[in-house]
Amino acid sequence: MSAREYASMNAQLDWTRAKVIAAGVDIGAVSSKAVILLDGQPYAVSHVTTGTPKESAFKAINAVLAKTQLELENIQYIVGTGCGRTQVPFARETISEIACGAAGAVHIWGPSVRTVLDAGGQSCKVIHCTEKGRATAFLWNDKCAAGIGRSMEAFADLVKKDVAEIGDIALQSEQFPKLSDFCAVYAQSEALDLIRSKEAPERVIAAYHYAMARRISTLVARSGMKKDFVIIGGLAKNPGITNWVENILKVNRLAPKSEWDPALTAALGAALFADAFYKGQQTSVGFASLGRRHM
Amino acid sequence: MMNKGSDTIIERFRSITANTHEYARSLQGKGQMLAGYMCTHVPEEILYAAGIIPVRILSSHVSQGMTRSYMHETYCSFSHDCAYQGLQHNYDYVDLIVTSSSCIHMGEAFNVWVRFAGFQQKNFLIPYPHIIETKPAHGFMVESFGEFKQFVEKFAKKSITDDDIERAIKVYNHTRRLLKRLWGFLRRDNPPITGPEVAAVTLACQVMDKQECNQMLEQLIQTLEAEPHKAPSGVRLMVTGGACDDLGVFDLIEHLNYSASLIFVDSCTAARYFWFEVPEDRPDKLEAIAEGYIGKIPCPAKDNVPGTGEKKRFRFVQQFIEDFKPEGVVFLYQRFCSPQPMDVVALKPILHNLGIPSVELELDTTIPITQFGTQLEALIEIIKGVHLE
Amino acid sequence: MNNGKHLAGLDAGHVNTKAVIMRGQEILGHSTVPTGFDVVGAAEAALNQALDNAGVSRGELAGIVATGIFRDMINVPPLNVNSTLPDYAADAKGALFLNKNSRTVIDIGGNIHKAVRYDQNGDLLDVIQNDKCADGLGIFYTTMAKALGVSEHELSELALQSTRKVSVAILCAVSAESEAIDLMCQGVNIADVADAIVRFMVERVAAMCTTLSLAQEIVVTGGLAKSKALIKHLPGLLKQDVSVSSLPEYAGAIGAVISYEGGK
Amino acid sequence: MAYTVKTWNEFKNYQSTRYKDYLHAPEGLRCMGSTWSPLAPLKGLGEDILMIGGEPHAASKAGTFPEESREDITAAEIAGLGFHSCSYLKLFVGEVVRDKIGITDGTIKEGFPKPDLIWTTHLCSQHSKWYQEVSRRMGGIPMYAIDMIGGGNAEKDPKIVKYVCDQIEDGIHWLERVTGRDFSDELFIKAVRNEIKVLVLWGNICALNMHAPAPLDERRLIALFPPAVVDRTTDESVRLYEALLEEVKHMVDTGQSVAPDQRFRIVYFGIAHTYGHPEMARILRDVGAEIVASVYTFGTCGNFRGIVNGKWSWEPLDPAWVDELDLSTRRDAILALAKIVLGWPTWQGVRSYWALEQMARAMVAEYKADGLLLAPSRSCETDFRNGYIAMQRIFKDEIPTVEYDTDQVDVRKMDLPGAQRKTELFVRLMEAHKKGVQNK
Repeated sequence: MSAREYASMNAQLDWTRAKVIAAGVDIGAVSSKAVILLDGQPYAVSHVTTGTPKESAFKAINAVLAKTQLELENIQYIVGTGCGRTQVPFARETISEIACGAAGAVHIWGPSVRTVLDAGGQSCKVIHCTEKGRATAFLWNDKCAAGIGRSMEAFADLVKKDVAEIGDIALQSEQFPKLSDFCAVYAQSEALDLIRSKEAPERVIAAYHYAMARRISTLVARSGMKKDFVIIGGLAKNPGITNWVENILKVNRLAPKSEWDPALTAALGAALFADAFYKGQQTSVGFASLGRRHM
Repeated sequence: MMNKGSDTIIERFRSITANTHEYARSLQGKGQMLAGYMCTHVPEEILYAAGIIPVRILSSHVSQGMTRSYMHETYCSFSHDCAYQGLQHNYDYVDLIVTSSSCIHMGEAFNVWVRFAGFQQKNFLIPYPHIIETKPAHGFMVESFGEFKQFVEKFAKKSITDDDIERAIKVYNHTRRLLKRLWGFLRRDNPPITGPEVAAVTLACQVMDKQECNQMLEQLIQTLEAEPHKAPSGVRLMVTGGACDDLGVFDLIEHLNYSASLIFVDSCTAARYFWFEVPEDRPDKLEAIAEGYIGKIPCPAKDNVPGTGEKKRFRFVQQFIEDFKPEGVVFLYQRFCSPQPMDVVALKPILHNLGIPSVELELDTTIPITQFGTQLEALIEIIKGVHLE
Repeated sequence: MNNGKHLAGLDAGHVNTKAVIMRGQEILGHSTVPTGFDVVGAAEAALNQALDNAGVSRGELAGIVATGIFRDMINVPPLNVNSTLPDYAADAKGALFLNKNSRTVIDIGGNIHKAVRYDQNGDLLDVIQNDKCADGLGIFYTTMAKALGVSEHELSELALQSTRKVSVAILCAVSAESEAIDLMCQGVNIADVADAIVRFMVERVAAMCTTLSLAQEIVVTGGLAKSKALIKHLPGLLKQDVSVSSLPEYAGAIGAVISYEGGK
Repeated sequence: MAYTVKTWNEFKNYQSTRYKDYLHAPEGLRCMGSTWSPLAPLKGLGEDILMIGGEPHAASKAGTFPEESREDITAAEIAGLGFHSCSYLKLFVGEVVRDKIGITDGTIKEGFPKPDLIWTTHLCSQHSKWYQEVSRRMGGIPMYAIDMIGGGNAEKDPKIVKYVCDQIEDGIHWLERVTGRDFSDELFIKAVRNEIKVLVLWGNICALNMHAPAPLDERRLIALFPPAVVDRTTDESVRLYEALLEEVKHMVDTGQSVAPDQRFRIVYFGIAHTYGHPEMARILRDVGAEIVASVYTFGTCGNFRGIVNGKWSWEPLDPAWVDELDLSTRRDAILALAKIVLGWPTWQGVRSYWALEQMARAMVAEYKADGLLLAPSRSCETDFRNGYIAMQRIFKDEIPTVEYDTDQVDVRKMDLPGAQRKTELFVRLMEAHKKGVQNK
């Protein structure tokens, strides 16, 4: 999964004209993202590497602010999500990455989405949702299937390849040995052992990707696959993983949208919630039913 | 809300669970013999009748690797942690260690104590049926408990009379009734006590002298009857699964970003510990105890009705759902536990039909607060139907 | 032993390939190269760098001995390896060379760790290797340093500054990583997280070691021996003193040299 | 010159035939369950009993169809079974989920034939839950599980024997109720004698491996014990093992072996896996190291003296004793059956670590072992994992000992790289030990 950092903005929009300026910040285990909406329209995004969550929250929001003339206080409502969401000092509310992932995915791909695979750096979740983007059920990876995203980076280092290209290399081989698809450590250990049996590098890389894809696919199938299917999170950018997941599950995901980095989906969802929260607050309806505990 | 009479009693219970060694030693100071036990299928009444206080062996939740060279890594963290307590000699003060044959993992922990922690000469394994819903099982239990009784008599150098046992039965039944009443509070919409508090009290009872425990429980229940109700409760969550003596999990449920209430815990460290009674005033005491223990909510490792293969525990779970009205269910079980997942897979369709969403949390030595928190909050968001516009 | 001759030892490991150049008892040069897929290329590179570092030309080399998990793979031209020996044998010989009084070596490598007990000649008496779930500790260490945004050295330094004991699940690198990240997300001090990471690793190593009867003196080798924070915990867990050899990651390569022509 | 066992094919066919019958027989009573159970009671129901056993079927499926088995296990996990549950169980449930079954003759049948009843045992925490799940998925097959308690020396503990006898007796009434058939004591008693006979014969065959060279190796033992596991109640199974015993005796008399090069004699604790991983068997064979005794092949369906005045003995029982057994009444037969089944070595270590340790100690001594190989199976809760790590601790200083992870049928959990490394270590340790002993 790519840890490359970037930020961008939509020059067509002018924030000084916006009624509602809302933002979502997603502090993931490997990377942190921020999305700013102007009256619900995507305005600016950022994608940075996570250090400690608090730093990363500022890193992400500052990166996106730097692209615009916005100041933090110009943003009327910020929602935090992701595993570090409680560490976002400037977030008014937090919403789980499950709800945000579903909301973001439906916003990007439309109401036909029913199953969202969020393949992140530390955990994989499968989310089921309605046409309105409401999460109805989810499955979190079991403990032995944790860390697949990050393991891709470690593996890339081991075989001295760039993590951004490794997924393409994985697709160069049709035939390859089967590795343990139970856990990243086993697979890694067996992959290193393949080197001893003089396997070609691209076959070993393919084998590792296939094993991880199979592990992920088992989770998706276990949760029950309903179409349409989309993949979000950092691993959504690894063709080695996504192709094999589609292949194993015998389903085609909705193609990624050129305008949206799938890794930003949960941040977008958080921003959409921020927008809704702000409006709800103005009209004093909507989310009272949430029964939040403010301590 | 602060300084209510109940809070001080609850604090006392909590401090006992937090300092079990200190508490147990204080009993020993009063000349009490102590028996550590590792499974709720140990007929405590027999020990108690001999004047021995049964103290449940609990884990410490401090991660450690040293047990990996005594027990295979595919045994659950609870069994590893309990084994570690022995290897660390944290329980050297107990006079003996007892368990009943049940879950394989805890059996391994017991073996580590016996072989490597100095309990070779002071231990007893009670052969206990693994399918308890049969007539032969009853007969076997009576004989097995009889042998256990003889062992205890020899060990304590004291003969156990029927009256001793009857007294013990009554004391223990009383504890069970009081605990049932305490959990009963959680059926209300805004109970005077929280789920985590009830769970803490229940855990304390498992290491306490039941007489003292009963007095405290009576006080607690009286004050609670008299007390104003606590703040309106949030989403009602029920926990079902395996051994969990880490109260942090239950506290977590009530310290989420949303207000949620823990309203029931079906596990051998909570409801399954006390949700039964031993028939009183029977001529044959051991038969009475056997009958009582057969009436327990079965441990998933022992749950198989011959002839149908039915899981009796499911009847209880469904009854609890009816009585305590959870809006969501949390499957909480030890990673590597083998029987629990076999029940989860069969329970899920039942919950689905009842329209109750659920989440699975795998327990390890330590609690990943953020990950568990996220899953619990996501569950609540699903129950609440959180969505845009 | 092999008095005047220039000899090279190659230790081709899962993660790194190490080379040393020696003459007699004297270590003239050494070098480490990531192994990757091109095991032979890595060995070549390591050897040449070590030669440069020693100021010795390839032609002056009287012989090369190979060890490590990939030893057989590098036993090919152009390396003209004279002989190979198993990694645990090389660890024993190397550890004994680095510490004459040592009788046990604990080697903590990139993918596997092991403990070897040997006699005064460095001959094998008993050995144990890690369990499956404890694979990849060294790789894990690197990964976690990256995750915390620090160097491996800094990770160790951080851990030494820890003031509060927090824990991560002990089973394997996957769980430990997942829970370390969880601690970060809870806002736990990064030094305490680093300490938890290191404690997880050393506990796994120590647990394995206690299965063996460890004979004094005990030497720790392998790349992770350089982590002060990790070594700090070892004596307490083993209830025995341990020392870290000089050039710990080269013990295997040195052992290879020592065993040249049967160590005559 | 390696000897080739003559009766080999008959053994293979025996297993295939049983499975083919279960799959294809137009009539008959289909019974499912662990064949690690007393089987004779089923035979009291008539002469048309078709059986499919859990463990042996799962094991042979994995041997015959490795790739399919991988899919079965995954299918079970997708269906929601635990990632750490028994892999025999998962493979079996996976076949039910996928509704197709593959057997040892190399054929796969679409549609897993429903059993009429499930007759099984409960030993480890998931043993009978296996069939609870199968029953649930097949729409509620009636099932009866016998609690085997476990514990060393169980067959000599009157209360355990009585408990098991009572359960079998109740079970027989249940069988009559659920099938509506009358139970024939005559057929039952005949089956009991056969069952006991086969178990004793197998024990005698294994015990011949005490000789040097050991006539059989682990691979052949694995190939030769299925009939005893699959259905040991038939006259044919008795005939097979009587013939085999004679053949192996002859091998011993003539000093022959299926693997004559036996520089190192290994005692093995764990479920067989080397046959599934020839690369490891090779490491051993190349240096003339052979497994000559293993609790799995010996003790799963074989009986021995067991604990005699406090010490375990792997000496076999006298086959003639079986013929003299008084089985005149149903209760006599139940009693004899309960005792023999409770005496199975592979059950002794379940909930009694000391029995496991004693068995290992006795096996090392009686089979003059050079090394002890411990291979816990990651998903097994009985004698193939329990206590192994502790055993390594205890035995390491006494005899070259290594331990590595395997799994009975889940290749994803088998630690192949580690196992290969450790097998190499094992060989070096045994060599070093031999040298040390010679030097002394």
